[in-house]
Amino acid sequence: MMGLASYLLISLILFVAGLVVMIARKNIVAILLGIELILNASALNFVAYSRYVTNNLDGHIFSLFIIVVAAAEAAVGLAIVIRFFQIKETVHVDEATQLRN
Amino acid sequence: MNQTVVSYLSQYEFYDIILEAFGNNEGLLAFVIYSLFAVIIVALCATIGGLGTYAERKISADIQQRLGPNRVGPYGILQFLADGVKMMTKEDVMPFTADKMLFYLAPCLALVGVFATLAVLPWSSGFIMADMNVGIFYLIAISSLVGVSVFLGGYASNSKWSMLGGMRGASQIISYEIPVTISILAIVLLAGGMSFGAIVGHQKGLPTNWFIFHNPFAFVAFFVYFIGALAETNRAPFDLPEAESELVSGYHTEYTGMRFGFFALAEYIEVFVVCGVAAALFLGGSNLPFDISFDILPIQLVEVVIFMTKTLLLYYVVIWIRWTFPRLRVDQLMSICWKYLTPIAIVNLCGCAIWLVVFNGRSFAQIVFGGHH
Amino acid sequence: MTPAHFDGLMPVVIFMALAVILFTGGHFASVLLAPKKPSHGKSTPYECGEIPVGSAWSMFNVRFYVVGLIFIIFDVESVLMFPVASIFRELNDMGQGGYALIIFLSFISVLIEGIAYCWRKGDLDWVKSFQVSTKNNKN
Amino acid sequence: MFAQLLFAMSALLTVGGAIAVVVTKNIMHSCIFLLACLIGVAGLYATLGADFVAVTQIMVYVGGIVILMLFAVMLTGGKDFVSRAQNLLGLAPSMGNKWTFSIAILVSIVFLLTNISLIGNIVRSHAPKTFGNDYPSTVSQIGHLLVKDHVLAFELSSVLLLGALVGAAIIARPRKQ
Repeated sequence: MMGLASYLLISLILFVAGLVVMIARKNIVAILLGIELILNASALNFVAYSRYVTNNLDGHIFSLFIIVVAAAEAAVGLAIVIRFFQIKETVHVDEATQLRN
Repeated sequence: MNQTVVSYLSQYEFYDIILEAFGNNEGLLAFVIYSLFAVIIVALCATIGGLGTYAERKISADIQQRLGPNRVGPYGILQFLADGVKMMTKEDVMPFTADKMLFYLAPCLALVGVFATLAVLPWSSGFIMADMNVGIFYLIAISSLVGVSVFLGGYASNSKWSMLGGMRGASQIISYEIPVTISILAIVLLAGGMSFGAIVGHQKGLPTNWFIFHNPFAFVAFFVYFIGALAETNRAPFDLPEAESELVSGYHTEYTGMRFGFFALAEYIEVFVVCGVAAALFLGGSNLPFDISFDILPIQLVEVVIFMTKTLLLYYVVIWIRWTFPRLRVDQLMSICWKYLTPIAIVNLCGCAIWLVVFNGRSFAQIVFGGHH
Repeated sequence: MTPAHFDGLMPVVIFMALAVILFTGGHFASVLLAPKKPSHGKSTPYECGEIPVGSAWSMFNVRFYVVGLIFIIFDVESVLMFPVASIFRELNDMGQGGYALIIFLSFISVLIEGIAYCWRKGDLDWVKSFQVSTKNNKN
Repeated sequence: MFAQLLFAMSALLTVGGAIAVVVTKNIMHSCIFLLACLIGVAGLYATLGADFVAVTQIMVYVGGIVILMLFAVMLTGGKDFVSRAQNLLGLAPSMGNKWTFSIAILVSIVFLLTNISLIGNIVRSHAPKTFGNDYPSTVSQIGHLLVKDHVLAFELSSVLLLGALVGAAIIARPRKQ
């Protein structure tokens, strides 16, 4: 049961779920949730490969930095969402039509 | 994985006999032993949490020259049982505007977050449930579930007091996590490992080997940790999330009966856990004061008693502080965390690193009184 | 196929399961024992006797977010410092203490720059937004 | 036995959480299901022997990102924001019609099969290798890797985080109207 394939299947489900959330939701916070799911899928793949294929810890380092980058991304992304809400009074993604302001 | 209860017990002969009875299924036997100890520890901690409420009222009464609870049992010591029964028979009220799922989930999350930290507490050198290599790091990480539960408790009630208390509580808990984490980082630096077994094992012998006396920076780090831990557990003088004079009762305003009881239980056990961590990291943990080493079962019990003594003394100090200092204002709370504790903690960390390199890992006492590394 | 490694993780799961069991058990007991007499007044959110106006799920001040933001950056930096700190003594014993110290301190110095920036810009002051609003009122 | 149990529970939590994130309309509940999903992923890391990454996952996500997201939801009007678009089964996010959807499904199936065959090749070429059941401590190894092989990434990540802090603080700072 605990083979490489099952981990890859789980990470596939995570990736697809993240993709569907990103496509189907209109709330920008929800889109950021989808991005977190996708990043988790890739990090899980890295660790699974490093256990079952390469057997060294480079995959762990990769997923560590993925988590770091995810944190930075979430911080900046949510700050943008909050600023967007202050200007437009909504978090609907279709309202984001301007690059300035 | 290092020493655990199972690996400790497996060096005795009776372990093999029991293992035979279990049909040589080591996993099953490990499960049984762990479950047994987990139930014992949870019962112990629930009792300590219950007695904590009693002690709190009794000590506050003592400080304010009152009598305190004195009706139920001798000196009112069974008061906590009466409180528990009362909570169970209270009607469960939920605001009709509440978010039902999250309202149920919040106390459960608090309980899970606190109980999961009990798994790594080093009760003695042998009786440690899971001596993970990431022990203290795991403890910090899993206890952040409490912050989520505080926020959710405030949010799900959909009451203004609760919401304010929940927001304040969550931001306070996450803010004070930073000085606490950096202080712990200084100890990890000195011990050269994150597992509780390594950290406690490093402080064997005389009290001069305790990390609090290792160098001046570690001495300061202890106080930074302790102040931060008080704030993280929402204890006075940092009890702004549940300040009764401004926020009614904070994030658990709308909670009644058993669910309120679980919030209170989680809070008291968390105080016990942070006191235990302080004892293990800075005050030598369960080590015997002198380097006595008989590896027999009664010594383990003595070590448990030593650990509990240190922890409960710190618990007493926590209650003492509560009834001594007035509550802080919100802006003072934030400036203490970010403008005082965090810079001091960072300086401590740098100081410990430099001390370790300059004096080659020797402690203050070893430098002054001589001695070998 | 039963690595002994994982048996060491058993207590974590057992304790979490105990928490859930205790929660459901206590909840069940209170369902059995507690009276059930719901009324509208009882299940109104408590606001010191006033009738609540509007939902509590309203907007909050953005300084909560700024605090969370500073926290998460420090949190992640401390995560990266943990493995380095735990081998610091080992490196020192191997005679690479100076190298490790330089790496460690340069990492922390960037951290200090972050907190110094936020301090200078006033993100660490809780009451800053009040001062801004009073200025506006004067104008 | 316990390893399988841990794996099954974590996988259930992960998959269930991910699916619940997709189908839940309430953004607050979505955040909580995301929390469950991320804890499940941490459990999966633990079953892979990556103890440090597992705890990092809990520390950063549970302690940081989820709380930050809950704050952000509160700061942007709570759950009162209801998506005007319908959800997954309504198929009306204004993104196409039957033809585009059927083509998308076809493309994704082809893509999936290609990926599966690629992964199958990788697995088959490495199949006989089993690395035994030794799970050494990853902490000290990760520490050594961070200060030796990946020291540049280690130092640059602090600069990245400084940039994120400064940028996000500038964006989110309350300003005079």
